[in-house]
Amino acid sequence: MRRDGAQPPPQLSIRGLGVVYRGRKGDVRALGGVDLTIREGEFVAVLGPSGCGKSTLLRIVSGLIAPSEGEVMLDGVPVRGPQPSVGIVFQQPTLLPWKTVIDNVLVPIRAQGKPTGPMRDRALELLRLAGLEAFSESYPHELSGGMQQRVGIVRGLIHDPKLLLMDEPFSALDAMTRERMAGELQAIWMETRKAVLFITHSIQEAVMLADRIVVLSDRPGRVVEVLEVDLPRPRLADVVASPRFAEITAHLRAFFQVDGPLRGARR
Amino acid sequence: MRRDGAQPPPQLSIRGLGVVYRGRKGDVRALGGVDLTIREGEFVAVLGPSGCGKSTLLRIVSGLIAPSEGEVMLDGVPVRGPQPSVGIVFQQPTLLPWKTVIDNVLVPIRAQGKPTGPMRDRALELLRLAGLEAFSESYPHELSGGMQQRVGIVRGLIHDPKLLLMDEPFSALDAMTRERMAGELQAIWMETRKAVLFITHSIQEAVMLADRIVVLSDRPGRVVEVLEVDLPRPRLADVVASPRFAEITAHLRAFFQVDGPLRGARR
Amino acid sequence: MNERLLNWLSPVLTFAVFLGLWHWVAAAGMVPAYLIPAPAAVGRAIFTVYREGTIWPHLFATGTEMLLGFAVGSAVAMVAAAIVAEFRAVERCVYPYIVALQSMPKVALAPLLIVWFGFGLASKIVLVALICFFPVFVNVLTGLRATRPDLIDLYRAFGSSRWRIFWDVRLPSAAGAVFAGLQVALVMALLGAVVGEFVAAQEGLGSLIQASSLNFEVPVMFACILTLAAMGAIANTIVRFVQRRVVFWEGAGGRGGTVVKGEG
Amino acid sequence: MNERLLNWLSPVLTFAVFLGLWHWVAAAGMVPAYLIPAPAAVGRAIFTVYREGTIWPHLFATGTEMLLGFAVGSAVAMVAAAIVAEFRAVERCVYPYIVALQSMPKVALAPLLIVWFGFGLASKIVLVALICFFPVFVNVLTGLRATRPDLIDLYRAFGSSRWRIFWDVRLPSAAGAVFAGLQVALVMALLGAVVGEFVAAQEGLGSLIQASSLNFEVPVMFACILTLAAMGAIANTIVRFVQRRVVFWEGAGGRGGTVVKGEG
Amino acid sequence: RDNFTFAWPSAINSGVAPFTFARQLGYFAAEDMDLRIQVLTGSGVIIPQLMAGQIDAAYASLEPLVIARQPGRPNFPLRFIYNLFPRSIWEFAVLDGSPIRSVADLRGKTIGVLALSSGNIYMTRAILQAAGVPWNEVRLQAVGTGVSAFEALRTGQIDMLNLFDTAHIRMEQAGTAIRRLDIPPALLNASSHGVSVTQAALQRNPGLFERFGRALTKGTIACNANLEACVRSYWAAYPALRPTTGTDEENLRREVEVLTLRMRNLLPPGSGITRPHGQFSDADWTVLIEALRAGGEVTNTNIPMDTLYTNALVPAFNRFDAAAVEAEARAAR
Ligand SMILES: Nc1ncnc2c1ncn2[C@@H]1O[C@H](COP(=O)(O)OP(=O)(O)OP(=O)(O)O)[C@@H](O)[C@H]1O
Ligand SMILES: Nc1ncnc2c1ncn2[C@@H]1O[C@H](COP(=O)(O)OP(=O)(O)OP(=O)(O)O)[C@@H](O)[C@H]1O
Ligand SMILES: [Mg+2]
Ligand SMILES: [Mg+2]
Repeated sequence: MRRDGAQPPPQLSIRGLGVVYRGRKGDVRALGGVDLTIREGEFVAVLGPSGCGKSTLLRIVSGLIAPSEGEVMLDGVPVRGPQPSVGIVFQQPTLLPWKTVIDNVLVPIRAQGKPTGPMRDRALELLRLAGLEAFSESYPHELSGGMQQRVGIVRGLIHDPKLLLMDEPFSALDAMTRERMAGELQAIWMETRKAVLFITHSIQEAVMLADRIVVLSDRPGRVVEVLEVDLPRPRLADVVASPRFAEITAHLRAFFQVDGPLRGARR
Repeated sequence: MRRDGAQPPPQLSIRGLGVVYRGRKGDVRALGGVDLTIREGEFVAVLGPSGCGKSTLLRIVSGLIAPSEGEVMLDGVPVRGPQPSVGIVFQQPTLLPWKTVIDNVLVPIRAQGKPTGPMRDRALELLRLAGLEAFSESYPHELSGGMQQRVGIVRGLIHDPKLLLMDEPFSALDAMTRERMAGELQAIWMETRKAVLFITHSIQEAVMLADRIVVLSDRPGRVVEVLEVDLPRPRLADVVASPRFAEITAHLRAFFQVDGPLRGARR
Repeated sequence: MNERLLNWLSPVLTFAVFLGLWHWVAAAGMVPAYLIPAPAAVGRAIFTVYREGTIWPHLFATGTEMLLGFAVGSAVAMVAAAIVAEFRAVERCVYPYIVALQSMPKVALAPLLIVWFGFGLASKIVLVALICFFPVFVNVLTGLRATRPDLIDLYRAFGSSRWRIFWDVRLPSAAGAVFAGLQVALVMALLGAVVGEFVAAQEGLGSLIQASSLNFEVPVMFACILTLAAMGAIANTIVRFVQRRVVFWEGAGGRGGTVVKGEG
Repeated sequence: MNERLLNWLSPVLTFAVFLGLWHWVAAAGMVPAYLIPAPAAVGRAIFTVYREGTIWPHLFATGTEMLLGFAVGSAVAMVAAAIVAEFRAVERCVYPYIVALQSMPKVALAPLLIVWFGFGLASKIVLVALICFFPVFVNVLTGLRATRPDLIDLYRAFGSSRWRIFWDVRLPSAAGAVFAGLQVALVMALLGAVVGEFVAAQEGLGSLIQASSLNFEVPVMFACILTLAAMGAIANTIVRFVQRRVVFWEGAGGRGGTVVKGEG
Repeated sequence: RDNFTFAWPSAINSGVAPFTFARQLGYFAAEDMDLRIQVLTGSGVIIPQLMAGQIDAAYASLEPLVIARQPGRPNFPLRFIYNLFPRSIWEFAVLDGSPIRSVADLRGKTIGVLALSSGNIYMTRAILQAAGVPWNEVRLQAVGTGVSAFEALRTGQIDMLNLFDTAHIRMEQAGTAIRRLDIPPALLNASSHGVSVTQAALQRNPGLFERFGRALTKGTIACNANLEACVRSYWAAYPALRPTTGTDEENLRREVEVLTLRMRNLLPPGSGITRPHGQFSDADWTVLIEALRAGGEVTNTNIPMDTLYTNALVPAFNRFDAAAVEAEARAAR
């Protein structure tokens, strides 16, 4: 938690957000009135059971879909369509396999129809930050899964977005790589200090990374808990051994508890 | 740890196990001299970096491939071919999509060419244990990922094996489901008390489940550490908050540390 | 349901516009009727050949060639693919030749097959079977080979026989690919039957098309062509229907993409 | 390398056995030579038609029909598939008809096309183009539709135009499927050219096969058939080679299975 | 120079030899034209091409034009200008050892025909009826030409093969002895094929067709005078069709044999009728019309002959020095 001086103004503010998907087999209510704010430079993690509408929330903030009710304000302006000032990191690396690493990093520039030339240096700089400078001319299929996901993170930062949206960015990786990646993300974040909306299924990951954790209920997703994580940064591997860490995870785990070790877990 | 009375005799004993894969691009040494014993009813977890030969180890124990050197003894008999007295749970659910849940559970019987009829009751009993009795006539595609993986575990137990081999059985699941599944596995294990060889990438999972944890080195895999986990059972969710748990995980994490938060993690 | 209405209306409208244009071109007299007959003339021809039943023997002949050839070719292909998939030695001996022959236009053999198997049904069945062989063979082989190795390991770990693994695991695994091959083969079968009849036949829609061409009966040609289109569509629908029933688990769970290899 | 030796030896041996059997059957005199000529006679025929160059004009004619028809049909199919994929209204209007026509044997149109487009190159190109259209269309459409939605979202999130998304994302995504369609189409093109020549032509391998059949020149028929097989194999190899170069990322990383739809 | 495209109704065979020989000897060049032979099968294909002017003339059988003159049929303004075969080329062939001695013995037998849609079937029917064999007491089997037809006869799938002259002789050459049944002269000596052109083209430029017909007549006479050179000209024009098996002499001998037989039907003299090259008689057509009427294919038999054919150009076809042509041909290689 950054409590140094005055609170920065909210970067993202979501009020009463509800979404109904209209489908052939009837309508699905994915989000049921979500309120959420993210301040400048704040790292907010969203925890919630599967299918509660986390990805939906992220798609609304990025302007890919429109909400059924409620409002999303980015920097005081309502979101009504694509938001180039937002960076996105997806669950899968989502790299174009026919582009080199650096061209993939430059995709947001290209997608906005701007010339990519002037941004190459910045792209190389970010790749260096992520330890990928040697691979800038490689193709995605020549990279390991963790490296690909790092490229995805670098790409999310290339156009210097005010807000970075991350949808379970590490869920496709194995447990060990995952832990390392969380460490690396923290390092990058501490260097760049973007506001981050980070979606995850992993309590440990959320506690490790976030300033604030928002817990959503089962579908339709509602905010059932907001928790400030007051562990000091940088949080290194040994933070998990701290009592405060254990306390916070235990508190969060209670939200996802089921009535017995065997029954409930239907997924 | 079960320290009650005399140690049972070793169920599985591996001595000096080495494997070399002969490939077109030269030979790959996957395991370089592994020693390991598993006692009756003991739960042993194997932790190791990606590609160090964990799956190879498991394939040798199940008799699917032959070692290049060393010996594997199961119940005092050298392993030389398929081992019907062993149960296997794979990383993916590995269910036959054209068979119902109960027929999938009965696959080990069928594969041995035995009549499945007499085993149906046992299969239903095990499915009940796993909370799946209502789904015995469903097809795999009608089940969620976690339920499918549970069917895989039940199948591993159907022929009452002396030893259960599990190769990262939960790695395809999301973090929350994963935690729940670990709890369920523990419950099933406590009920059946099979010897288990459990491979995982997750330190937390290993500590949560195992009596003993074996840490393998980078390829070619060698045993670099054997750690007895002396946490009491049943280990419920709050065990992760205990200092002993933190201590053990911290000790194990040290084996996988890299020289900085950003660099090293090339995967 | 605005959407649903559009989905129905659009193709109907397209068809109406198409018919209108066709009628206009034919009626305007810019093109002689023996080149492009009026839609009404085609309609009358279709009505006539079906009401008077003159087309039925031809439809029946083409259908017989197609189905028998398809059955023979597909059956042989499935057995061959299974043998090649299971026995490495056989694969070594024949696979290179099968690959080489795959891209050869089998219809080129039609005159030769007529020489060998005569003018009648046999030559057409052989031609159709040859044409059907390759797509089925390639798809079945691909399907058998694409069997998830973990499923095979599961059986192997219990000392299962190769035979049991084949029936329990490989064959059901390949089922989707088998049907994909059968789909392609069925359409190719119709093509083969028509070409065979072009080259030599006394019955069948292909020979009726040629006879109509000989007698400048363009409306009858149209009737035959539309009949062939309907036969192809019906055959295709049936295979797809059976496929959905047999390989019920594919598509349902979205699991396991099916490999489809095309064919010449 | 025992393995490698076997891989070479087995097919060679198979071929030798096959040749031996063939020779024996032909030499035993059980079958008249005009039914099954001796391998030596076929060899001589092949040698003669190539040495004296008498086959070249035919090979050239068939090749021209095949390649031009393939080019026209594939180009039209790609554009059509792109339009159908991008414009829902167009899809609504034409898609049902394309599906219905897909399983129709296009070769049935050959006599009609000869009536309409004359006996020359034009009718064969139209026939070949028609035959090539469908596999390319279906595969390109499938490919364009199979574009990973997350890649499209990535572009959409930055307000990218539909046009840019098409060029930057959809088209490269579909490239594998496009080539799969082209592979099928090329083989079908050769088939179409041969059938077109069967129906009416004086040049081309198809017509030479028919003339040889009329003139009892079975060895020349063999020469033509083998030439067609070689043409098909070479065309196929070239497409595969280009495919590996263009769609270099597929196969390399094992990412993105390619959908291949067959065709009649 | 005029380009003249002539439609050939089947795959190329040695039947084109008189044309290629005429071309080789410069007879078409002498008439200031280049001849192109275009394979086109079926009147449904040929007629539109003729009408569109894609081809100038076609080698065609006579039946379709009679049928086209029926009510309700498109009345194509075509006309035959040259009688190609004063004698029918169609034959009734049985195996040498067959018990069938005459057409009358065909009752209850199976007849192999080119195709069920072949126009020749009506003449076959007329021949059978003339011999007292009811049409419904024979079975028809389409056998095509070439090896498949011979195998059908050789293996007894059919009892009689009803193909044309050159097709049958190839069977004999392949080693199967056959016998040809006698056909009543009235029916035998009816034309089966001619050269058809559009009336419009004929009116516009009769000279063009006169020149074509003359070159063709010269070619026929020349071919007859030197069959070997005639065969060689065919091979030169269609090198891919030159046999690849056997010696040259042997192949030459075979082709000469084929052509000899063909010449018998091509040439008016020696066949019992004498008339100028290319000339039709009304009898050629009345026999055909009657056969078609009996077959139910024709209801209106009252067709003005001048809408079917014209002999107007025949004098021009024969206006040359035949002896000189023969001499020239004999000197050719
Ligand atoms: N396009 C759509 N049409 C209809 N329903 C949809 C659509 N997208 C998502 N849904 C439904 O809305 C709900 C929320 O979906 P969403 O993807 O936002 O969940 P999530 O929280 O991201 O889940 P997960 O943790 O599994 O990623 C789900 O029940 C889903 O089935
Ligand atoms: N059939 C094979 N042929 C050649 N090399 C192989 C084969 N199977 C595995 N290997 C190699 O052997 C090494 C060990 O493989 P193994 O699958 O046992 O690793 P692992 O520890 O299970 O890895 P992971 O954690 O990624 O599952 C790897 O480097 C792998 O590339
Ligand atoms: Mg999601
Ligand atoms: Mg493994």
